[in-house]
Amino acid sequence: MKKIYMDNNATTPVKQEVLEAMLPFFREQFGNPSSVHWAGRMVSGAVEKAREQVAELINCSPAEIVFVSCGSEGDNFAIKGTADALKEKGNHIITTSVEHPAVLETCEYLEKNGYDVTYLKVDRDGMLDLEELENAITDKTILLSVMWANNETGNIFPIEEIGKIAKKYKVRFHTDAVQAVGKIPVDVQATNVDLAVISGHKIGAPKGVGALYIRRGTRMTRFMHGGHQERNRRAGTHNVAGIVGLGVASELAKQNMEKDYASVRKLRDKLENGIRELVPEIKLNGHPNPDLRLPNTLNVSFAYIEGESLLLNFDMKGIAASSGSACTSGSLEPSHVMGAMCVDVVLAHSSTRFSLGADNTEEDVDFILQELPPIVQRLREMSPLYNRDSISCDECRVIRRV
Amino acid sequence: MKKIYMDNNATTPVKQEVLEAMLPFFREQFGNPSSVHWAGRMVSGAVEKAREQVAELINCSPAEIVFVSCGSEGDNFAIKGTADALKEKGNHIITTSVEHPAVLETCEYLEKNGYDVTYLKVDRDGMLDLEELENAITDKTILLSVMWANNETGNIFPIEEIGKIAKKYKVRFHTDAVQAVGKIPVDVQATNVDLAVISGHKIGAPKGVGALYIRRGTRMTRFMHGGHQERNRRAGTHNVAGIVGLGVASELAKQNMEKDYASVRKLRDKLENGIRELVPEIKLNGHPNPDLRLPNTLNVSFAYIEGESLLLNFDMKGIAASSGSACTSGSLEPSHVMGAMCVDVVLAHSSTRFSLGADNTEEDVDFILQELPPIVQRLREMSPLYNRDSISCDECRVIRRV
Amino acid sequence: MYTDKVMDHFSNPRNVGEIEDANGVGEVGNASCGDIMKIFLKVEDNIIKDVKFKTFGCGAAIATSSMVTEMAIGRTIEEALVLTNEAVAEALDGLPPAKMHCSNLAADALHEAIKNYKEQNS
Amino acid sequence: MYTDKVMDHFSNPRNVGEIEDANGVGEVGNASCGDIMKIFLKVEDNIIKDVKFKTFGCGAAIATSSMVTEMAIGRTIEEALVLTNEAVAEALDGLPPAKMHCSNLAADALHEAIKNYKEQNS
Ligand SMILES: Cc1ncc(COP(=O)(O)O)c(C=O)c1O
Ligand SMILES: Cc1ncc(COP(=O)(O)O)c(C=O)c1O
Repeated sequence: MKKIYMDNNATTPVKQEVLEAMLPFFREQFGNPSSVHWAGRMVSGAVEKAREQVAELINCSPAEIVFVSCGSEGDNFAIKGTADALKEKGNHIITTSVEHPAVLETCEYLEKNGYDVTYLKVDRDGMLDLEELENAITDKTILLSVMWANNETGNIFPIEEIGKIAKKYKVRFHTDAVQAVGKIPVDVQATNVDLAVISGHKIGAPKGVGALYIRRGTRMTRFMHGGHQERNRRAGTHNVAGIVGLGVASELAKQNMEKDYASVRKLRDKLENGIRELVPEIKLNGHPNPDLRLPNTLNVSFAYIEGESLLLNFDMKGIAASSGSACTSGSLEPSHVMGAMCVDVVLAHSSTRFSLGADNTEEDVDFILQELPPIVQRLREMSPLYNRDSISCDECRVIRRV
Repeated sequence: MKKIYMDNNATTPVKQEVLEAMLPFFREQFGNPSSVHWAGRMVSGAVEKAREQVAELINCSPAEIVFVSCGSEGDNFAIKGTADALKEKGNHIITTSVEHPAVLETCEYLEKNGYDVTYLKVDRDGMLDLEELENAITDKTILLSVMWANNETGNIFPIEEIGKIAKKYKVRFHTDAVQAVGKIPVDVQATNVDLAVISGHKIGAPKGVGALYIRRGTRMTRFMHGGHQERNRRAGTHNVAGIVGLGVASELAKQNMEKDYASVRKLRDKLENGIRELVPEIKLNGHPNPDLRLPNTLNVSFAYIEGESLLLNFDMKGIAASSGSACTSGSLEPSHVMGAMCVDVVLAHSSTRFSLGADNTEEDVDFILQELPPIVQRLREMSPLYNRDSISCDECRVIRRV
Repeated sequence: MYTDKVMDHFSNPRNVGEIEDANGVGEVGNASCGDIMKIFLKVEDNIIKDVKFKTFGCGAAIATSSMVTEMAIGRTIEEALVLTNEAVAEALDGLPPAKMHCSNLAADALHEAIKNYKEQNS
Repeated sequence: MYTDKVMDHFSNPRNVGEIEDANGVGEVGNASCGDIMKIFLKVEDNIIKDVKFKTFGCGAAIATSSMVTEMAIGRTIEEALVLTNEAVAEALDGLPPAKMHCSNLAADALHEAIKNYKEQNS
């Protein structure tokens, strides 16, 4: 069976060049870069080269890059490290209601420990009100944490403008750039960002490695206490192979982004328009202007049907996508991002994300457009909500509440 | 040039079988195990299999294993996770003065945040006084953290007896088992351990993966906040390849430990006896009884010379070892372990650790025993402390203080 | 994640649809949880002659709905009333732990439909 | 970590040893930091005719000691006094940042030895 992978926002395969660059560091060059002997010296240069490659991708200095184990660690470090370092200064953090759980749950944890957190609302398109953001800043505000792009909808936030506000009020600015990096230009200097997180496995590097950009001079409490690695900023023996992989993937991302994502964008638009034409009663989740979304992301709800069963049907055809359904999130609630956008709960359960990558082809999109309509139709016919005396979905919800 | 690697306590090469098991998970089976589609399903079984393999090695149930990114993360999680979860119960932690920085610096951080920490002293052989340990327990004590074996000296602590004390006083017991696992039997049930840390790269798995054993029912605050991975205990996309590697390395460790470490032990003893015979004015660091040290570890100080210059000379001969010298620790002080054992500061600077592995041979030991004495002699002759009118090292120290 | 039996019932669900002249209809479920199951019964002489279902929900919800219809057909009302959600899950060779609570409601829907039948016919 | 020049001076240090009839001896360093450098001078007519050193310390300590002896030989006292630790490091094509503070003391030892010479001969 043909396999079509359209879940690149969840994870990506390691690129061939990346894997090849990594391989020597498992066995022949296995040393600990902190060691003074040949085995250590053989690899410390490789770690520093990777640091340059990552720095290059987001336009910072290599010394401002700290390698971590994943995007989640980067977010934990950025937020907890700031909260602790600036606790004498204030206890207020501003973030958005559509952040990744790595940000949201970290903030919720801090709330239990004496910090106040403002979760900025988004509108029905998933966008922020910058005036509201500015108004939320108080003299206790120590951190503003706004993701560069949303993983579910692909919405791109106006980081440059938020950076200006942060600068104006001298509030530290963290951005979870995990989904943006490699897909759209990310320049931490131009945007006045103080902290930014990258995750390797979203850009063709392996799982288990990421990076945190920490602007020079930014006071941080360590998150990972222990050894003196990473200039005393992050303990733990370097994941050399992973770091080398992240470096090469960063270099490739920089080289290929423009070309790759122009074609990814075309395919995404084709899929988006095709679904609109072929399937009635759908809802696009995220900003209607495709320029304000990542070029690879399409999130759409299919009224009356539930996301997991849709995904399983896709899966039977070899198509991999993801869903905001509760059943796939590991929790009992559907996607908090859909909730924040006031998407009807039933539509939230059917929200389906197609996140494309450079490996996808025109044929992939054609195949999906051929398979999707009958699957949707079959599931709708099985649904007690469909054709229910022409009740609209909003009314459904009321009925079901009874 | 022949290369002899005797720094296995720092890191080890990935075993061939381990690398082979990992490889498919970089590209063909690259999915995110949390995904419902084929790409996710292909790998979630592999993660669970690895969990069983690790559980098998330390004799616990697979559900009690949480995968983390390194040994340091395991220690941070165990200690901070306990401190926060049990903060209503007490604020006192007992540990030892010879722990790895991942434990010590985490404790020091907690001290700044309202916790009291007792750092148990060790004697000149690097051993604990269990009566002192027992006496240190108060009704505020929430955690006892004692490493299973010390990374510098190889000293093995009486974990079973400490477990009994912990049980008697109902105090939670964490052990940093990073150096013990794979070298000596580690059974978390027999020893009444509640939390235990493993690091992959010390046992032939790659860098960037580790595991924390959390006894069923042990209340912990998360360290890595975010997604629902690892049954809500640790966020971050699974490092599938690393986890698979840790699983296979654990299985190999279980199979081969007895055989491998019997021969490693013979080589270590040969090296130890050879150095004693061939080099005057040395000091063994750690317990004189080799049964009370890890079978692979030898730590010895060479009077009058500094560790880094010794290592560099070794390195010129292809021999990789490590040192407790300040120059190699990244800090300005020599090894805190040597300090805790009251080793003279000059001797501490020359403390040299040979940590052997299953790849070492009799010829390796012979070569070191041939090269070592002239190197030591040459450096001593260059040292202003050597032959200083037969001043003993203790007096040297006084003179130098002037 | 799912057993072969679950996937079989999910991909080829039995007895999907409505019964025009049903004499018992039951619906259970909850929109936030993402599962709604509706069961239609045709009862004759205390025996379930026909069952059909419509389900909005995940793979487990659809498979358990399908399975419960197969298990109910031909049974007496009393026999059907002792069918439990667990028995349905078991007949499918088990469900993932996370699904046992939120998506395993098909027997409840059947019981609701029987209750409705009894109300109508008492 | 170290430049080729550092490794050259470390593995083949110049002017190791003591001068029996030295007329200036200086020692600097600190045991906890792990570096002690001792410089022996033979000064004649205000010119450094011979220098030797003994050093307990890391690679940088030994290489800078060796280098400073090479740089001092043949110089006048005044010329030698303007030699800085930084100049020594530079002559070795640089040292790792961590070593600049703790192990780069060879010029200091030289100055100590000159001071001792001046004291003896004033
Ligand atoms: C005893 C001990 N604990 C913890 C660690 C930390 O492990 P990692 O480097 O995987 O973070 C090490 C090794 O460096 C160790 O020897
Ligand atoms: C926006 C965003 N932030 C953070 C993360 C966490 O990254 P990781 O899985 O590497 O911890 C992800 C991906 O899961 C993400 O999409």
